[in-house]
This record gives sequence, C-alpha cells and structure tokens, in this order.
Amino acid sequence: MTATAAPERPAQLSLRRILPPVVTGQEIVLLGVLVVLWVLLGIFTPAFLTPGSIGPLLVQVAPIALVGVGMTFVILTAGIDVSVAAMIMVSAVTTAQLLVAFDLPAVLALLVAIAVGLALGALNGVLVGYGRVHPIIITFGTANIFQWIGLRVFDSSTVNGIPGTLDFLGRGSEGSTLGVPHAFVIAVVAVAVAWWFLRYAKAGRNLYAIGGNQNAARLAGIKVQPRLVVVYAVTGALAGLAACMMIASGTSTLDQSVGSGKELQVIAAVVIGGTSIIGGRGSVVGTLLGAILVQTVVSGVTQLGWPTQLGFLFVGIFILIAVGTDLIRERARRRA
Amino acid sequence: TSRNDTGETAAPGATDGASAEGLTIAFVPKLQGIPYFEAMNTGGQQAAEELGFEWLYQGPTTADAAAQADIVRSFIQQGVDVLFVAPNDPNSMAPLLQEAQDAGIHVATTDTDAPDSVREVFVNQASVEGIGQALTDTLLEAMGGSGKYAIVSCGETAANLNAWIEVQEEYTASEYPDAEIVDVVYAGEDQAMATQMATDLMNSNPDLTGLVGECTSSAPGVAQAVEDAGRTGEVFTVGLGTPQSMLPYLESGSSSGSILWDVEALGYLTGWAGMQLANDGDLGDLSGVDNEALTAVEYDEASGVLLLGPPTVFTAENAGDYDY
Amino acid sequence: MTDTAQRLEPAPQATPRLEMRDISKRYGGVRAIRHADITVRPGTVHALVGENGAGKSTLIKILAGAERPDTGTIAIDGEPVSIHATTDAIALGVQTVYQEPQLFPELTVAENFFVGREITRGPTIDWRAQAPRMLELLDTVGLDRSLASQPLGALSIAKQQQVSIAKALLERASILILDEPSAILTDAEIEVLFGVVRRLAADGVSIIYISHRLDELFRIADEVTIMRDGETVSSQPIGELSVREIAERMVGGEIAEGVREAREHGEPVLELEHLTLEGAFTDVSFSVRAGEVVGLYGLVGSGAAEVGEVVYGMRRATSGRMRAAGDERHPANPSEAKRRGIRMVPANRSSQGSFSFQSIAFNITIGSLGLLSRLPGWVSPKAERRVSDDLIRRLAVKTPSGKQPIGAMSGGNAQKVVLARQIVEQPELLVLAEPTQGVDVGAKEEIHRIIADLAERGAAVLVITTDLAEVQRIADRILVFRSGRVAREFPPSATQASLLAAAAGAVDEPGETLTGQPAPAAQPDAPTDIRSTETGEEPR
Amino acid sequence: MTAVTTTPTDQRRGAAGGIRDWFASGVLKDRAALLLGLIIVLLVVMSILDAVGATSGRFNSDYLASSLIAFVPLALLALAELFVIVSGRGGIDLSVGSMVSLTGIVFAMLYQQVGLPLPVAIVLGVLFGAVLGAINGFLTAYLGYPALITTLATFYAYRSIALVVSDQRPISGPEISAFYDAAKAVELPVIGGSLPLVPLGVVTFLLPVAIVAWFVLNRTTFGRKLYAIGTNDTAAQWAGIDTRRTRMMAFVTAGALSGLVGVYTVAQFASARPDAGTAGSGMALPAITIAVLGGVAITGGIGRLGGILLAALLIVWLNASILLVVPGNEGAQAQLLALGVVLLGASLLSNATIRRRQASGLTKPVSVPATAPGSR
Ligand SMILES: Nc1ncnc2c1ncn2[C@@H]1O[C@H](COP(=O)(O)OP(=O)(O)OP(=O)(O)O)[C@@H](O)[C@H]1O
Ligand SMILES: Nc1ncnc2c1ncn2[C@@H]1O[C@H](COP(=O)(O)OP(=O)(O)OP(=O)(O)O)[C@@H](O)[C@H]1O
Ligand SMILES: [Mg+2]
Ligand SMILES: [Mg+2]
Repeated sequence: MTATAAPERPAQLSLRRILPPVVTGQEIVLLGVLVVLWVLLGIFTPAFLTPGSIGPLLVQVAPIALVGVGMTFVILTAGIDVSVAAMIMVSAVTTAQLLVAFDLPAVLALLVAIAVGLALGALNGVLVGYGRVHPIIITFGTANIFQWIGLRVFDSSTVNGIPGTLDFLGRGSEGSTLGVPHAFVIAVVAVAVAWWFLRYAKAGRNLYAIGGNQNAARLAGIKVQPRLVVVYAVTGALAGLAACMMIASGTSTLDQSVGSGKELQVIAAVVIGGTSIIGGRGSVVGTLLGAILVQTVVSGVTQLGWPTQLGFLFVGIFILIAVGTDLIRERARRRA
Repeated sequence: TSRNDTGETAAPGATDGASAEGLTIAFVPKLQGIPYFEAMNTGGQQAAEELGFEWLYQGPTTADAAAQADIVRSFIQQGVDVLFVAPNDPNSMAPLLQEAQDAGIHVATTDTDAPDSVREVFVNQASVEGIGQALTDTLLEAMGGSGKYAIVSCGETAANLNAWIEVQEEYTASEYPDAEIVDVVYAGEDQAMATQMATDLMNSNPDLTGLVGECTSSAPGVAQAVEDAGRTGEVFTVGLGTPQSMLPYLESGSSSGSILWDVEALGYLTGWAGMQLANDGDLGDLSGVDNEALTAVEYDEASGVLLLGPPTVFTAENAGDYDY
Repeated sequence: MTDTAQRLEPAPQATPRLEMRDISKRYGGVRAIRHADITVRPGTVHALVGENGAGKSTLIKILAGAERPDTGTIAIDGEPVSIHATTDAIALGVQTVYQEPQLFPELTVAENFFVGREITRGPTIDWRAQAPRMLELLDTVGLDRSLASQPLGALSIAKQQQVSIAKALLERASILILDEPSAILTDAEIEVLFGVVRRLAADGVSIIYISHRLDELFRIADEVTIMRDGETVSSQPIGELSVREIAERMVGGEIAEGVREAREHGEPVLELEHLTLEGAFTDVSFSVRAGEVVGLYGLVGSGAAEVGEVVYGMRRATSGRMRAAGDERHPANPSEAKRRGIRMVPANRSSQGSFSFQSIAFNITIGSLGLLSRLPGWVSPKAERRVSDDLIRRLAVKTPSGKQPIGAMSGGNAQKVVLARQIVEQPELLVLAEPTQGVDVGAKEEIHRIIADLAERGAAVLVITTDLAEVQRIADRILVFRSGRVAREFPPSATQASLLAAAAGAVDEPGETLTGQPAPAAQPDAPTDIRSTETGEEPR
Repeated sequence: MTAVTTTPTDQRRGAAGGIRDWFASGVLKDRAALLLGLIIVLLVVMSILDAVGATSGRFNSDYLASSLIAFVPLALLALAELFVIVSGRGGIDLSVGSMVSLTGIVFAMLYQQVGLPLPVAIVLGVLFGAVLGAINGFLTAYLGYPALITTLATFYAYRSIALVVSDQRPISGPEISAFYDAAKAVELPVIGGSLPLVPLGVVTFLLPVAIVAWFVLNRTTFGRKLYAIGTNDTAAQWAGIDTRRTRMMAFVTAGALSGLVGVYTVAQFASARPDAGTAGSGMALPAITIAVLGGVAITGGIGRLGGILLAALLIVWLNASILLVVPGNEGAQAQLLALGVVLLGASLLSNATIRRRQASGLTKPVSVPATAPGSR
C-alpha cells in the first residue's frame, strides 16, 4: 500500500516551511520603491530627508496606517469597510467637544474616542455578521448614517478652542521624542502587534481561513460571525484612536471636513500593501509601507513644487504598479 | 396636472405690498456648518427680528453645485419672496436664478456673485482688490516688505479664491518688487491637508518667510504648521480666517493677522437688501438701519453691487470680540 | 470480504454506535428527509446510497451538525445526544468528510489540518505539538510530506480530497462520515482510502460511506442503507443484495442495460500526431472517426484530461500536429473550437458547467447564442424557449419548465443540462470529461444512451473518464493513458483488471504500446511512480 | 417504509414549485415591487402632509418633475455601475465620477474652445468616456487587476488629469450656457400641455439610453454573455464565451455612459467643472448605492434596469420631499440618514439572492429548494 511504500522522510518540518514567509515579496518591493523615492526626493528637494520634513510626514501617515491595520483585517476576511471616514468624523467631533466642554485629561479623551469608534464599528460588525448582506453595502449604508450623526453632533458649527491636551500625538515639538513622532510609534506598535497576531495567534490565522472560505470555516467550527463583529469593532476602535491623532495634528478648531475621503486613502494603502481584495491573503506591514508610500508621493509632489493636483495621479499610478507586481508574482507562484 | 400652482404660490412674492409682513427671504450658502456662513445666518436672523420678515436658511452638506441646486429648487417651490444664493458655481446658478425670477421671485447673490445672471443685486463683502491687497499688505508688513511666500488655497475650482489669488500675484509684483510668490497649492476643504502642505512648503523652500491661508479652513492650517515647526517669528502667516478659529494663533503670533469682514454684518446687510428688493425700496439709503457695522456700505447702481466696505483686519486685540 | 464476514460476528444486541430515529428535515417546501432511520454498529462500514437528492448529504449534515433536524432523535453508544453545531458533533467524536472538500486554498496544507481546532500555547498555535501527528497522517493517506508547506490551492482536487480525509483522521473519531469521497479519486487512491477505512473499522470506528459507485461498496461496506425521496427504504447487510437490486431500490424500478453494438465508422474527425503539452502529456497520437466513441481511460493526473482541453482550445499544445474537424490549426480558444463544430463537456459540473441561478433555458442556450435569432447579436425569447424545450424533451431533463434555475437541480439533471448545452447544434466532434461523475445510476444510464445516440447521428465522440465501468460500457475503443502517454489500446471487451493494470503501470507486455517504444516494465513501487507524474500536473 | 406514496411527492412538487416560481420570477422583481411600494408610500405620505399644510411648499407634480433634473445623472451612472457589477469577479467602478469630470472638460473644450458642432462634440465626448472605460476594462479584464483597485487608481488619476488640463477653472461660455436648454425643464410636445414641465434631459438623455440599455441587457447576446460571466466566469469560458472581451465591454459601456453624464452635467451646470463628478463625496458612491438598492447583486450576475430606475427615482424624490418637510440645515443632513436607512432596510429585507450564494448548503455555489427529486 502507498502509505508503506512512501520513502522515509524527516519526521519534523521546520516552522518556516509551514507558516507563510516572514516578509512577503510585496513588502520587499514596496520597501525598495520607498527607498528609491526617498533617495530621489532627497536629491531633488532641499530638505525632504530632514527631520523637520520626515517627522510631520510620519505624523500624517500614522492615522492612515492605524486605520489601515483594521482595514487589513476586514479585507482579509473578504470584507471591506467604507465607513471608516464617517466613524473618524463622529468620534473626532464627540471627543473634541468633550475636550472643550470638560477639558478631559488625555487618557479619558482617548478612551472616549476609542469607545465611540468601537460602538460604531461593532454596529457594522453585527450587521455584516448577521445581516447576510455584502459588507460594502452595509458600510455604505452605515457610512451615511454615521455622517448624519456626526453632522448632528457638530450642530452646524465648528468646535473652537480645542485645548492642547492631545498634542503629544501631534506635529509639534510635544508630538515627538528625539524627532520620532509618538503618533507614528503608536501606529508601528499597532502594526507589530497585528503582525504577530496574524502570524502566530489562533484567532489571527483563523481570519485567513474565514477570508479564504467562509463556509468551510464555519464547518471547521470557527465561530465566524462573532469574529466578524470583533474585526469590524476593532477597525472602529482604531478609527477612534486615529481621530485623536487628527485632532492633535489639526488646528485648534475642528470642522466637518475631518476624515473626509480617508476611506479611499486607507483602502489604497491596504491594497498597495499587497492585501488581496478578495480576502484570505495580506499583511499589515505592507499596509504600513503602503500608507507611507501614498503620503510620500503627495508630500513629494508639493515639495518638488509640482502642481499639487498631480499628486493623486501618481498615487493612482503607484496603486497600479504595486498591485501589478503582486499580480505578476502571484502568477509565477501559481505556475511554480 | 397643476402647472399653475407654482404661479399661484409665487404670486405673493410679486404682488406683496410695501410692508415686511409675511415677507420671506431665503439664503442658500455654499456649504452649511462652517462658521462663516453660520455667522451670516446669525446676522440675517438678527435683521429678520429687527425688520420683521421671515428668514430661511438651508445649505448643502458638501460644497457641491448639484446639491445646492436641489435646495434652490425647493425654495423656488416654496415660493419665497426673495432668494439669496452664494453660488458654488456661478455659471450653473445663472439658469436656476432665471427660473426663480420667472416664478416671480426676487433673486440676488451674496458673498459670491453670479455675474452674467439675472440677479438684481450682489451683496459684496469687500472688493476682490480690497481683499487681495489687504492680504498682501498685512503679510508683507510682517515680512518686512520683502521675501518669498506661498499660498495655500482650498478648492481648486473656487472662483472667488482664484480671483483673490490673481490680485495678490499682480499686486505683489507691482508693489513689492523684492517679494515673490513661490507656489500656490490646493488643500481642498481639509485642514489637516492644508497644514501638511504648509509644512512641505516650508521644507522645500527653506528661505520661505510667508504663508497665506486663502480660506477659512487653510488660514488656521498654515498658522498651525508654523507653530508645529517651531518657526513662529521666522515664518509669518495671514489668511482669511474666522476670528474665533484664528484667535489662538493671533495671540501666539504665528498668525500676523486675519483678513475678513464683519460676517454677521454681511448677513444683516443681505437680509436688509432682501427686504428692500421685495418692497422696491432704495438700496442706496440705509437711513432706516442702525447698525454701526454698516456705516461704510456703498451701493453701485450700475453694477448692482452692494458693498459692505473695506475688509477688516483681525488681530489678537479685536478678534476676541466676535463669537464666530 | 472474508474479514468483513468475520467482523459481522459480534452479537446483534450489542448497543449500536449510532442510532438516528425518525429524522425529518424540511427546506422551505421541500421535505429533504422524511422519518429517516439509520443504525450503525461499532466497527462497521455502513454504506448510504440513494439517487441524487435522495437526502444522503442532508442526513449526514444533520449528524455532523451542519444542519438541524426538524424532528427525530440521535443516540450515540445508546446515549441520546443533541447536536446543534459542527463543534458539538466533533466533540462527540463525529468526523466528517464533506462531498466537496471544505478547505482553505490560501493556507498551507499543514494549516488546513488544524483550522478550528489548533493546539495552542496561550493565544499562539503550538506547531511543535501539531506537526508530527499531521505528518503521519499525510503518510497514511499516501500524500508526500513535502506537501505540508504547500498552499493548498496549489494541489489537484484529488489531493485536496485526500487532505480532507486525512484531516478527518486527526482526532480519534468514533464515527467517520465520508460523503462521496471516491467520486474524484483514482482507483489507486481509492485503494489507499479503502486500506485506511478498513484499518479504522478494525479499530472499532464506525464509518458511514456515501457513494454512487455501487460496485465499490461491495468491496468495503458491511451494511447498506438505501434512501429514496428522503426516506430510508431499506437497511441490511450488503451481502444480501446485488448491485442491480440496490440500484433498483434506489430508483424504485427496473433498469435496462444499455449495450452498444459495433457499427461502421466514417472519416477521421480528430487526428493527433505527437501532440505534447509540457507537464501534462507527451507525444500523443490517435484519431477518432465520425460515429465512433473513443474512451480515454486514465488515473487522475495521467494527462488524459488535458488532451481534451487542448482539443477544445482551453490550452495550447507545446508541440505536435492536430487535425480537428478538417482543420490543421489548433483552436486558439473554445469559441473558435465551437465554430469548427468541436464541443466539450467539462469535468466539474458545478464550477465549470452551471450558471447556478440562471434558468435552465439560459444554461442550455448560452453556448449557441448564434441560433437564437436571425440578425446577429440578437436574442429572441421565442427561439430560446423553442431550443431549450426541445433539448429538455430530448434529454428527458426532469423539470417542469425551462424557467427554473439550474442551481435547484441535483447532479444528474444538472449534468444533463450541461451536456445539452454542447449538443444544441449536433457537434462534429464531442469531447466529454467525466460525463457521469457523481451522478446516480438512473441518470448515468440515460446519459450513456444520449452519448451513444450522438454517435449514431455521426458525431465523433471522445470520452475522457476515470470510471472503468463507464469506459467499458460506451467506448468502441479504449485508450489507456499513463504518465502523460497513451500506454495501450484495448477493445471494450478487455477485462477491468487488464485496463487498471495498464493504467497503473503494473503489468505491461512490451511492444504492445501504441506509441511503439517499450513501456517501462512492471515496477514494485508503482504508486510512487504515479505520484511523481501527478506532481507534474498543473493546477487549474 | 418502502415504496413512496405519490401524494407527498405531489405536495412536494406543489410547494417546491411555488418557491421555484418565486425564485425564477426573480427576487429582483421582488426588489422592484418593494421600491415601487416605497415610492407610492412616499407620495401618499407627502400628499397628506401637503394637504394638512405640514410642508413648507406645495408638494405637486411640478416639483416632482423639476427635481427629475437630478434623476438623470444618478440613474445613468447607476446604470453604468449595473453593467460593471453584473459582470462579476468583484466588478465595481469607483472612477465614474472622475470620468464624468474629465469627459465634461474634454467635451467643453471641443465644443467651446475648438468650436466643433454640438452633435460632433457630444459624440466625441461619449467616445472619450468609452476610451477611459476601456482603460479600466483592459486593466481589469486582460491584465487581471481587481476592478476595485483598477478603478480606485483611475479614480485618482482621471480626477487629477481633469484638474490639470482645465487649469482647475470651470470652462464656460455663451455656447455652453445656451446648452443648458438641453437639460432645462420644457413642455413636452403634443401631450405636454396637460403635463408638468419635465426636464428635457429625461427625454433627450435618459429615455433613449434606458430603452437601448434594456434591449442590450435582455435581447442581445452581449447581455446574455454579461450575465453569464457574472454568474460563473469559468463556466462561461467552457461555454466558449470570450469572457475577457465581454468584461472589457462592460467597462467600456460604463465609460461611455459616464461620458454621456459628463456631457449632461455640462448642460445641467451650464459650465464644465473639473470637479463635476468628484465634488463632495463624488458621484461614484451614490451611483453604486443606487445600483445596489435597485437590486444589483454585488457578487455579479444579477441586476435589472427597472430596479435601477425605480431606486434612483425613489432617492431623488425622497431627497426633494425631505427638503420640503425638514427646514434648515437638518434638511440636507436628513437626506444622508434617509439614504442610509433605505439602503440598509431594503438590502436586509430582501437579500435572498445574495444569501443563497453565500450561505446555503455544502453543495453548489447556489442552491434552492430542489425539485429534481420531487418532480420525478
Ligand atoms: N440547503 C438546502 N436548501 C433547500 N433544500 C435542500 C438543501 N439541501 C438539500 N435540500 C433538499 O434535500 C434533498 C436532499 O438533498 P441531499 O443533498 O441530501 O441529497 P443527496 O442524497 O446528498 O444527493 P446527492 O447524491 O446528489 O448528493 C434535495 O432534494 C433538496 O431538495
Ligand atoms: N444548499 C442547497 N440548497 C438547496 N438545495 C440543495 C442544496 N444542496 C443540495 N440541494 C439539493 O439537493 C439535491 C442534491 O443536492 P446535491 O448537491 O447533493 O446534488 P449533487 O451533489 O450534485 O449530486 P451528486 O453529488 O450525487 O452528483 C439537489 O436537488 C440539490 O438541488
Ligand atoms: Mg451529492
Ligand atoms: Mg450529497
């Protein structure tokens, strides 16, 4: 019988061969592209590679990367969340108003923001998990509703005179230690934790399973729906934290425009990072690099003195390049 | 079925007598919820109470010509007597104003004009030149009459912002030979974007000593960027910012001045002009009005422009007096 | 069989391993199962048979916790149990291999083993603990250990099926459910499977084995329960029945044997000379004449399937000549093949064949839209109804109307529709891959008749199958494929043994191969040989 | 427990038949019915509010008709989304708004600045839109980019190109202002006298397109192929359909429709705005929302024209009604709430098609209560 006929083989397999590689090709490609870009910008602009320039850039990146972590989870489960911008808006305005009204301590402000985001995200999760409607539809719907909530809270005015409570997350000098912005550190920590979680934790690996074949995951005994609720809730919470960063890096007034258009930027960062939009494959490190890439391009165009409207043309092109290389490698992998 | 209803509902507007009784004046801003237009609303309501007409205010949630048109249409349907619009897109508003007039409504513009339209009057906060020059003068006074500066504008397509920018360019070239505008960037209505772009500009032009925030969202943005970069006193900023949002920066010195005008007064003037239109009153004489903010008002019969007066320069001293 | 007989010894009154009583299940208006009873004794292999839609899968889904029964009781080892979720079933020692492998293409084979029941240290997965057991199981089902680190998506369907079987052995089960495990396995792989099943049974595990290949049941099963229209019709030791009796009880009527009498063949319609596709098959030469049915028999991965795909233009041959429907050019794609009168029925009904929530009419006509109106590019509903109704009648598709979505049909009928699509216009050359895989006996019978009928009308037919009985039944000539080559040609009269031998490469008299050069002599490690060729196979 | 009595079998056929007919007749028609119901409810409620004087303006046919000017672009773009989404494989087009902006600018340049005759300029504008769509299509169908990514990229790219080529200034002029007549409300010929003024665009743009689109979707082989590749791409290949070309054509169609909307918005705004399709939240998300609300299954293969038109009509009239009922800023805000609630409500109510595809059994990608056994 075959079993017996099978020749002898090492009894152990090294983990590296069972788990996905530590760094994906996509991450290497992105890193390469980034290095090249930064070098070029360093050459062609006077001050791109100075702390005064990189610092603020990373502060700008932080919220995108942070929400990107959640969005990566969501897209891994073959979902998508187009309501993040609206969630940012709601928790930003709520927090800002409380800061002005009660001069909350930073910790409390953070908790409030995160709690608000968590609540909204959980609503998304419940609807996605139990509503049996495609996530893009659910989150389109909730996005509109969240926006309405946000506008009601704004109550047709801006929030003025926001205290500097959260400045330790901002662009200013309080915002960074030894030139390293705290906001960015937080984002990096979040990415690191997520990376570990997705690679080694049971719950993390199961997300890939859910994204790869939801029905099979259910039959394998994974509680799919609760997991989805958590995933969307976490995204909401991260959006809340990102909202604090935006308050901090923004001016002393907050207006309705907060967060607008961020959902597409976040999705752009995630897909540039090599996460497959159909789920089951992706990495948070890629997302971080993607977020940095997008912001580099936008800032780079400004610093080069080119018309700023060109910035997003390049973002578009980079999306195609990044995903293109991923497609090519994917084909190669399938052939091999 | 009811083709003529509109005519009937609109009739009052056309026939209504001289009194302000039952007079309804509507105002459609470019965008709701921003302090600038909400302040105009306040001024308008104040006028309504004092002069005794009904003041309606409704704006789109995004600065979007189509959304604005829907609201204008609903006001036409409501058969208001006078309709004021601050058009997002003057061209697209023109035909709608025509429709409104055909429905027997007095139409007018405020804050932003729709030049080749049937509007009866344009309530102008300040002349394009006035604003452009005030911005330039205030900034260059701080910069010591020379140096490089850049402009952080907002919506790429905003007509009046682009007009002001043109004036600034010409005026700087002619009046301040040693000064130069190195770049004009567009941040949309997004404060964070404005701040980031200002930061980028300072980095890419180390010898930059001035920044202009061309609209109410980028004015505080550029000041914030200067503060964050810790270059208050080296890089000077001015902008068109509402007093409340600029106050902290005026006090910290990161903003050398905010060029604007008494927005509530502008709203008041708009309301008053509306009443005059409805009663075929003379837009020239404000005798009936006691509002010290409206002393400098001029009316130009020919162009049908009602000018609030020269722009105000807000400083740390006076900015606190305004609650918007 | 003999050891089977011995295992039947234990006294009947021993408490049964599983007792499902009076199980009923409705889906909307459909009564999937009605008062079904089944009793499985410890250490026995219990076959569950029935036509498509008889309720087999549903019954076992209920036991596996994938569906909830409306009524009925389940007792395991005499203890009444309630199974609400798959996890409950697993906890009770019920392991299930579902009809279609329920796996995760993006995860590695190793990970697929443990999804949902990982061995953890704290929150993290403990691979040191997991790896060894998994590797053993790969050996057990005859899979190469090196596959452990492969993404599952890169494996052939058959291998994936084997993985899901191995997976089911991970935890000591008291009841193992296999729902049509053999449908996509080659005979060699089935042998391995049987070995595993026998060993488990010997250890006292009870196995519920669903299959449409009735003949194989006699080699593995101790008892058989027959289902029809959601009811359990009968249940007894399988020795008491013949294949024919079982088949008749399944359909509740007589089945006529379809015999194919030899007849004159016309001109060659398909001629292959030294055709080669890298990694699939090499130097293949044969021809099919008008009115002739040629059977390509080979194990999965033998390369036979790819031959069909090349002929139909799904793939490009790397070298060699091909003359199809009087044209030297290799068809660039199926649409070109179609234009030349070449049609092919794909192997996988659901993923390659059906437009699930479109109507039957849509499914039948979609391959011949040209017929649906005189002016090109246009579609006339009348013509559509005419064409589809005609084929529904011709192929005796069991449906009240062409409006019904194909997704609502069982395998047999769905297969007929997919077949119908390719014979709307009488094809000059018809290629069929696994035309009756997983189709119940009744439908199988009818499909074979249809194929024969097409040949009668002058079509050249190439049937590519891994089903021995089938190829014997319908082919005028049988080409046995092995390791990407035509190993030998047989007449339909050849014995199953010799066919299987040629396919597995066990026995092979040199000189008798079509391709001339002596085929490799009998090898002791034949299966390894097969594996090595399969690994060269390209995943779809 | 041997032979089956025929009665239950018959009952099964009956029951299963009922469900089958319901399914075959389509959850889509269901959706259309739902939307129609909602529209009627809206009209009734509003008429009552109007009667009791709870509305700030008369709610009458004139108002409903005049608000249709916003109906045209919304419906056309939702239709564009229908083609792309139905083509399956995660088909979706985020770039329609940008295409509208860009084609609008190009059209205005050709018409206003180059001075081409109007029909020529319109045709070229639409063709240009088709080219933009072809780029999306090529990237997606032939190079294998996921549609969401392709169109996210081109959304950014087209948008910035529109701003750059127009030097971010709206293009306007006498000709274009006159072109507003193509969109403005007029009296329809012959029967017009008895009807309210209908925006001309409904007749000149929407109606013809809708009729053509209906035939394309239901009476042409392209339509069949479109639904086929959306339902099961692999099976479509095996059926000998050129899936890439079909999918490409879906995007080209979407591009052409966006181009048409680009031209229309020029008329509607009496100027070509480089941000016409991207201002505020942009036109793409509403279009997708309308398509989904109209019963298009985001997973492909399902979607009908009628649903789209009804969905667009519902939203346009709902928005118009809200403005009459809710005064001040709350009015415009309430529109957001309404859209969200309607979308969620409708999808959660009748999501049967999608549910069948995702959830049900272990067997087929989709399955419905079967009849095969019952009907024998
Ligand atoms: N999820 C479902 N929804 C509705 N009806 C279903 C569902 N699953 C099964 N059915 C019904 O239950 C009956 C039995 O289905 P089942 O899959 O058990 O048949 P089967 O015996 O497994 O057929 P096959 O041999 O083709 O696998 C079918 O006729 C069908 O009508
Ligand atoms: N999830 C489901 N929903 C509705 N009906 C189903 C479902 N699953 C199976 N059925 C019905 O059960 C019957 C048998 O289903 P099944 O999928 O087992 O057939 P099949 O697997 O194609 O047959 P076979 O596998 O024996 O060829 C069919 O009538 C099918 O419509
Ligand atoms: Mg089956
Ligand atoms: Mg089954």
